[in-house]
Amino acid sequence: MVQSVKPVASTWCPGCGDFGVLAAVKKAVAEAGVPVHEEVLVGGIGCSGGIHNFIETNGIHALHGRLLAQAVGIKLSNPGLTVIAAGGDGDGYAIGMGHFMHAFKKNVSLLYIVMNNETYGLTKGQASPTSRIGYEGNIEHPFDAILTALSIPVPNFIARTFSGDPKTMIQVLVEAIKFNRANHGFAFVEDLSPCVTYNDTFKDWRARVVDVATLPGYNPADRQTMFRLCVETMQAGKIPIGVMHRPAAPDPSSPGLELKLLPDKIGPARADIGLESNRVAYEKLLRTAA
Amino acid sequence: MVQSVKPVASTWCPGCGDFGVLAAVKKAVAEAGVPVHEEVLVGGIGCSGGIHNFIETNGIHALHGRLLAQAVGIKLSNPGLTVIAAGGDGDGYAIGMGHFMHAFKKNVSLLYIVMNNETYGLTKGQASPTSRIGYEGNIEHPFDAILTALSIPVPNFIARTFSGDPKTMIQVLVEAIKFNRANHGFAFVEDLSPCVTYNDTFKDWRARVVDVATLPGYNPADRQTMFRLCVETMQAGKIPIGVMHRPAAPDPSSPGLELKLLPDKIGPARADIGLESNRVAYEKLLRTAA
Amino acid sequence: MTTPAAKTTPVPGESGGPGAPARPKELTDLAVMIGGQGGDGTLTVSDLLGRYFRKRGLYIYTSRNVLSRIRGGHADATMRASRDPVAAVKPDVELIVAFDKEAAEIGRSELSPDGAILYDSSVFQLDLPNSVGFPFATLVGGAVGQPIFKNTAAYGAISVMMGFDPTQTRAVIEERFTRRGPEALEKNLKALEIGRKAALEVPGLADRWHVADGEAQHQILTIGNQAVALGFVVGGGRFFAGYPITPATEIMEYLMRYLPAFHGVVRQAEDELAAVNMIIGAAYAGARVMTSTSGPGLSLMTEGIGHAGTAEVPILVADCQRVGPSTGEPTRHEQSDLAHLAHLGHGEYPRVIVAPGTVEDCFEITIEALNLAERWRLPVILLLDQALCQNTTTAEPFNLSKVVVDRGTRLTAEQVAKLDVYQHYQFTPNGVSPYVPPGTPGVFSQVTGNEHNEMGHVSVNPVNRVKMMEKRMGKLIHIVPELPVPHLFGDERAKIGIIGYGSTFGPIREAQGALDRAGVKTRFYNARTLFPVPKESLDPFLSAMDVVYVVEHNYTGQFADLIRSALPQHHAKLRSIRKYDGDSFRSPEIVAPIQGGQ
Amino acid sequence: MTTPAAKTTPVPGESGGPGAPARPKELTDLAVMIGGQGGDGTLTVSDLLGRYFRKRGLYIYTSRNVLSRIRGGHADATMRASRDPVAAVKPDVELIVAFDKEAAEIGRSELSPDGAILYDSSVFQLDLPNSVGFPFATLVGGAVGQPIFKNTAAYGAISVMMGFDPTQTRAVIEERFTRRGPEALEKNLKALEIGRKAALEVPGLADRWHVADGEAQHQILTIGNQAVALGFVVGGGRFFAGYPITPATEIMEYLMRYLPAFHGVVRQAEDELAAVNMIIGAAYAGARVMTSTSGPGLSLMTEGIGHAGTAEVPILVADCQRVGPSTGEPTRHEQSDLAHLAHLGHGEYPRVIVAPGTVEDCFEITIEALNLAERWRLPVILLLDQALCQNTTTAEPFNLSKVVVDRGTRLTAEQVAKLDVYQHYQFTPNGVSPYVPPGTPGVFSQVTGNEHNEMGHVSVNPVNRVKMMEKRMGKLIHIVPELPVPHLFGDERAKIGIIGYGSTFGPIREAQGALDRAGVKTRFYNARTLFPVPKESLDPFLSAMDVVYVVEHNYTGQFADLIRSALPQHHAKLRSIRKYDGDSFRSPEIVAPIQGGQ
Ligand SMILES: Cc1ncc(C[n+]2csc(CCOP(=O)(O)OP(=O)(O)O)c2C)c(N)n1
Ligand SMILES: Cc1ncc(C[n+]2csc(CCOP(=O)(O)OP(=O)(O)O)c2C)c(N)n1
Ligand code: SF4
Ligand code: SF4
Ligand SMILES: [Mg+2]
Ligand SMILES: [Mg+2]
Repeated sequence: MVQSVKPVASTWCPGCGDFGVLAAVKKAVAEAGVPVHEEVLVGGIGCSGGIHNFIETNGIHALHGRLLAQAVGIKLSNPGLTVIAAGGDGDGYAIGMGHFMHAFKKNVSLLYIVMNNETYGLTKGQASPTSRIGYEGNIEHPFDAILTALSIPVPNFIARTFSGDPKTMIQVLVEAIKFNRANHGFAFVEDLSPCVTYNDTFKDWRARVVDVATLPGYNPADRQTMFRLCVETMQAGKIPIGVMHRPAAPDPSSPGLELKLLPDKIGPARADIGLESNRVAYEKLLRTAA
Repeated sequence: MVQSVKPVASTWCPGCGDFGVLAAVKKAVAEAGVPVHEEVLVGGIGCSGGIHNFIETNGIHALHGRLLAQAVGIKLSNPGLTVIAAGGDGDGYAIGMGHFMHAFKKNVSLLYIVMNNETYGLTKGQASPTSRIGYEGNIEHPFDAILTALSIPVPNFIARTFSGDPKTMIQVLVEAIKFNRANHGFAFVEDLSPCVTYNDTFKDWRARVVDVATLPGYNPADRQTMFRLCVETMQAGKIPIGVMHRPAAPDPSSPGLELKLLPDKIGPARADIGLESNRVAYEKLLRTAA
Repeated sequence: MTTPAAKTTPVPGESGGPGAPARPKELTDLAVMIGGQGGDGTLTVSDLLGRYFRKRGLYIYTSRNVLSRIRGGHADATMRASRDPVAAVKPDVELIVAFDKEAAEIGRSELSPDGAILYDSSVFQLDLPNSVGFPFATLVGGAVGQPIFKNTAAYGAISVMMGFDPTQTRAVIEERFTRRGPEALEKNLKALEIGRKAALEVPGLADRWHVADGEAQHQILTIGNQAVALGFVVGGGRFFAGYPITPATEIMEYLMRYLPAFHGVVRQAEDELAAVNMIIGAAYAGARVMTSTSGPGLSLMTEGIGHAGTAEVPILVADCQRVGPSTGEPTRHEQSDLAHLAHLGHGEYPRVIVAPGTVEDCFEITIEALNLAERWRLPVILLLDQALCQNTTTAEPFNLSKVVVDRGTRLTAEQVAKLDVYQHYQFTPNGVSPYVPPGTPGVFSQVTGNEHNEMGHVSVNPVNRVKMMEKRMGKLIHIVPELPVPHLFGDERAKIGIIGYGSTFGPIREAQGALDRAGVKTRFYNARTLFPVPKESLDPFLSAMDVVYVVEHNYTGQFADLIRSALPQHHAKLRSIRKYDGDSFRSPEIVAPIQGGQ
Repeated sequence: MTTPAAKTTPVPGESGGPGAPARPKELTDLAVMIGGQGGDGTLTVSDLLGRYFRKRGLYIYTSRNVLSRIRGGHADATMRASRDPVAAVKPDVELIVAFDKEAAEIGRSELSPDGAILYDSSVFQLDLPNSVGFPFATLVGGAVGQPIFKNTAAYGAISVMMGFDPTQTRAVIEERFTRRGPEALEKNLKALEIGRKAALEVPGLADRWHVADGEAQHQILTIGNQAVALGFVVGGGRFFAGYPITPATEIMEYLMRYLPAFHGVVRQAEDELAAVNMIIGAAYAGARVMTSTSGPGLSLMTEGIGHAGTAEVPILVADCQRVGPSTGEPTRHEQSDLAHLAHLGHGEYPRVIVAPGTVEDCFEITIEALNLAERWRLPVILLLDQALCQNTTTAEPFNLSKVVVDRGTRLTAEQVAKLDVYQHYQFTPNGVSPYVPPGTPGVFSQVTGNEHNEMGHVSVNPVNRVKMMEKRMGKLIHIVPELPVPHLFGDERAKIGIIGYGSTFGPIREAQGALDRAGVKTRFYNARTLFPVPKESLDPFLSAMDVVYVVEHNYTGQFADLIRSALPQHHAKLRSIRKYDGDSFRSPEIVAPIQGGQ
């Protein structure tokens, strides 16, 4: 067996919520039956974004905020890979906001995990888009990614988990990965992952999370109901977690974008680009194109 | 009277929906009582983004997608100005998506008009984020800016208008500008502004627009109701227009960002930065800071 | 239908006398400028003329001058037809076809002494010598309804002035309008006859010029952007992400048509940041990739291209230069991104900049660039310019004879299985580490834009840092033998050198001809690799010359600057010929300073 | 409490014998390196030592070597205390305080021959000569509870080794810990005594070194980033937008504290694209503005800065350079953005790059830069580097004596009312058009990044284009007399020149001293304007020298390249001294090549 890159020891502070995500991703990938060499972890820039270095798999460390663009490129280039992008709330909702919004729209079958700690950990605790008013002088309203995700009318998979609740997290991640592997489209999971050094929200979150599945009327196929349930939960001072949206039955006419583009699933990375194999088609192209 | 820049003739195709916006903006500004020299029009890049050249006022032509960032800088620098940013759907929802989302969050009292024609007009008719499936080969779901705007829990002003209905448009714009001038926060108006050359949707839109104010249960103070009304209207094949959100009563504890930062409304552009006027304060700063 | 009262001022033929029947002037090279209001189809005339002259075996070169707006505003095109290959705007124009007054005003300075202006007198009046007014719009207004047919009528009038073969003149109309349906075709044929008739009725107008048939029967008519797209496909390119921007958009549009048949993917991204990062992801996963853009988009890609440099991901970025900086002049011509590209991005990483000189070269260099990127695992920039990208040119049909697809050290699963150790950033003598695509069983890799060790893990170890910098930067030395070589033209013993790249190729070749005829021998170094500065070939070239003119479309003399910094010992020989008004060189603008010894 | 069994290996004093009581060695310049696991507070030791030495009137310079992570991983700091002003890392270190093994390993190569290593033997064992182990963590574990107090204990031991005054040693603890509450203070005082006692009990450890008191009583202790922030405020800067990034973040953080008192606004933007466009908006509206960033953010600002150049909006961009390219090494030192900045962006527009050499200069040049930007209406880059930005240095207190606020031609409403015509882009002899802020009654302006005419309306007229290019680019000529002048040091008759900018100032000055002592006379040109290349002062400087060394922190020799391209006639004299391993120069690295005549 060829020796290649091994995970390094994590660079996180002891107690960091990101450990929960790391453990859950490892378990979920195994449980979903992903062959490790077919897995690609795309890391953002931030404490969270180091995650790909701590797992035995393929990893690519994107630029700050650009992990989703790279992840989309990977999946559309080789739809046989299982692509998981993971980064911070700053990475995803500040500098990465444009790509974040377009990821729902594109609906490429990959999993995006935002490790939300309501702060910029790696740059030492500035306010992030999810920070509450008052945190480090923040005077802007915090962004709620789940509500916004629900507002985008595309059949994605949308969920929120909490690092303090590994069981639910693993369940959700397994479902998300299977959703992707069935080419049903984009899966978004926001994990509440406290930064124990700059913004320790463990206690607060533990007291406030509510599994949406336990709420009356829970119906993850209906965005508008879920939107209402989430708003009401938040108005009551609670934080909804669990699966917020999954299509009732995945619509075969609207699969993940990779399948619309590449029905035979070969794709750019695995295409035979040898001259001889393509000579006839190339000659025809050159004859007819210009 | 000093002679300075005069509007030039518009560069739009005859019949372009943008003419409607131009006319409505002129009327609304006058009706809202804005002294023209206190008005700044920030244009995006696109056919739509040329609008600032066709009005007698101050104009700045931003980079593609960056008009909101420049508009925010202008307003926070001189909160006495009435700032109107106007650009296309490509400008605002594609390259500008990140700033668009953050504009709601920042809640600076300025008006942003997106002239949505479901295409990239100036670059000759490629699909934009709002294009329907099938338009110029588009296979991505169209983005609905109103639903997403409603998902952001900040007391902004949110509306949609139609270039084919100038009366409502003027009404809405007047209200939006007054909202801004009272420092209540950000106002977003999406105008349906057909591109007669590449995507003539006039007829389609005229047939499908529905004024939300006429719908049972209309309550623009309640986002969640409005979210539901919009989703239902769209499910019925219609397009909601009108005011989608305005705070019930503007919350004095949460005014436009410029007021939180600059309660005396002087601001960076009008501050006296002369050395003598500041000497005492500067000396104290230098003594105590380092 | 009544015969129009054509308003004419004398049009001199070789016989000179007003109104007198003139012998046709025999030309081997002819230019017609057609101008009018953007979007009203006046540029169709240049298309029709081009089609006709192609049928007669002539070489065609058409340049456009359009505003960044969709309708209205002045727009013009200049169609050149020549018995010899051409890739430049003709310095003088035989005929101006003016549908608006601006066309006549803009074109006049380039009108040849025996040239003529044909204008639409239903729109405006011209009091210029050598002008003929026909009320084209009114003429066709009656018989065929819409003023849009004025273009075809004008084509008819021109066909008379140039003694076109009537059958082939009609054939062009049929070719062009048949797919618009029988009604459109019929109306256009009518308009053609109206125009012909009107011109025939003006004494002395027929047969002003004549161009003998040429031999370019098998040439294709294309633009640089299409050649790049085709080169990309046959060079094995399979993933493209871009964002619309003039003058680059056509590359994406062509690829949208071509690539799906080859397991390829083309995506219009939400912006250029996404586009460049999408191709980085796709290349990391193992595809040959490209994006294309122009100045503003290029600036936005700065961070991403540097990331590809450090992470050693092979990407190809086509920069279709236009007038900068900022939004600049989207539809107009310049070469002012080179300095930026040569130093692009914070920090230091290797990159290669190649520049084709002709549309044929667009095809070839794109393929070479794909090989370079993947063999050396670095970003390659394909530097184009508006004139090369968008001006239509006759060209040798593209073929596969020179196509090579070389992916460098890309290991298969079988090869990997035989290794003891696989390290994505392994130190090697030439700096290139073997590549294994993710998904290969039994092996993993880590790829990052942080400084890293051979395994791809983050490292700030100073010794490793130095080695990694040397690994990456060293590629720029080892790659040299594989870089596109310059094309040299002109007298081998000349002491006057000319250096240029991109679309200046055509004007420089033409200037060489003129200089040669004037007894001035020159040697032209057509640079095809711009960065790393090709010292190996430039040094002997500069050594052999007394004086060297660097011809480029920018203010500061960017390529001259790069050469000066790389080969300072030759600085005293370097002269600069620059143009930065948004238009491309006319050969006399190159001839004059060289002849003047400036 | 029991006395620890300290593990010692001989620490040579001047008397040399192991264990023998040594006379203290008198020093005028001393360095202590402290290393341990990041985030466990070991760097507190350098802070405490710095405080003590400042009380004794010494100059301080502290550099840090930290990873881009918050806790764990090795981190170290080197504190230098000197009787003379210092702005460089001392080439050798007298004492290493090692809380982890890496500290000893990393530091050893720089340990002076009579240096010592003090290490925490409760964590690891060292078998190196000249090392003394105390189980600091265990020692404080009993009496005061948490191993965090090991730092104060180590400070106590050091105070013994260096014969500190006990009262002032305690005073430092009081100063530092009082605001943490009485309990924290008491525990730290206890830990101090534990450390002192342990050291006193090891024979021969006390009084190894002694540094005589200095005269730097009135100096402040600061970092470049703070000096920039202060300069910005007193220079009239009122609007700042930025995005967190190492090593620039402190500028934003200081301004968040300072600016609100002055009608100022500081915003953390959603990204760097927003940041640069926000300041463009604010400057357009009439504020003095700045953003600060480092490589990745700078690359993202490329398009925006070019926009400011074309639209003629005065902005100041501070680039705090770190190791590039891409994400690189966020916490480490380099000067590799200059080439990028000098050619930043597609197309061509004027920009100025200034670079302070010292923290005092950070304050001064920031003010000058604000004046330059607004007077000339162009983007100005303030080029900094990690060492200058973040290393703490004693400095002359900042004062207002040299502060000038010059806003150029900014017209008031009264002045405007007297005009006949106002054109935002009016052609003027020096290229600068008078500015009227929007909101001024009776007058409008149009501002754009498209090419435009004097009124600010889009124009593609070729004649206008050329004039506008000349207007903008001409500023680079007219501005020259106002640009920051170089500072020159050393022998005026020297034939060996040294050129450097930014934080190389300190090491170069130190190298000059060493060379001088070795009989090698040098002249140092401390460049403060980097672009446009200051030919006016560089040309005579280069002319006067036989050989000139350009000292910089990058691989390709970027500043040398710029000079070579601007003054190619001097190319043969130019030598390059480069370092790109992420660490700053030590003076011998500059001395050696110069002495070696390389
Ligand atoms: C373009 C760019 N801007 C800024 C930075 C600096 N930076 C590194 S990580 C980070 C934010 C980290 O916050 P988040 O994404 O929430 O991750 P966390 O550390 O909290 O997990 C920033 C701003 C960068 N690397 N690149
Ligand atoms: C960074 C950058 N990328 C691309 C372009 C090219 N471009 C100009 S306008 C435009 C899109 C226009 O679409 P939209 O914003 O919807 O405006 P419309 O013309 O439809 O009004 C694009 C892509 C540009 N100017 N800058
Ligand atoms: S700083 Fe916060 S987010 Fe980063 S590793 Fe530490 S606890 Fe986790
Ligand atoms: S192309 Fe479309 S959007 Fe642009 S001006 Fe014409 S009609 Fe309007
Ligand atoms: Mg975070
Ligand atoms: Mg549009």
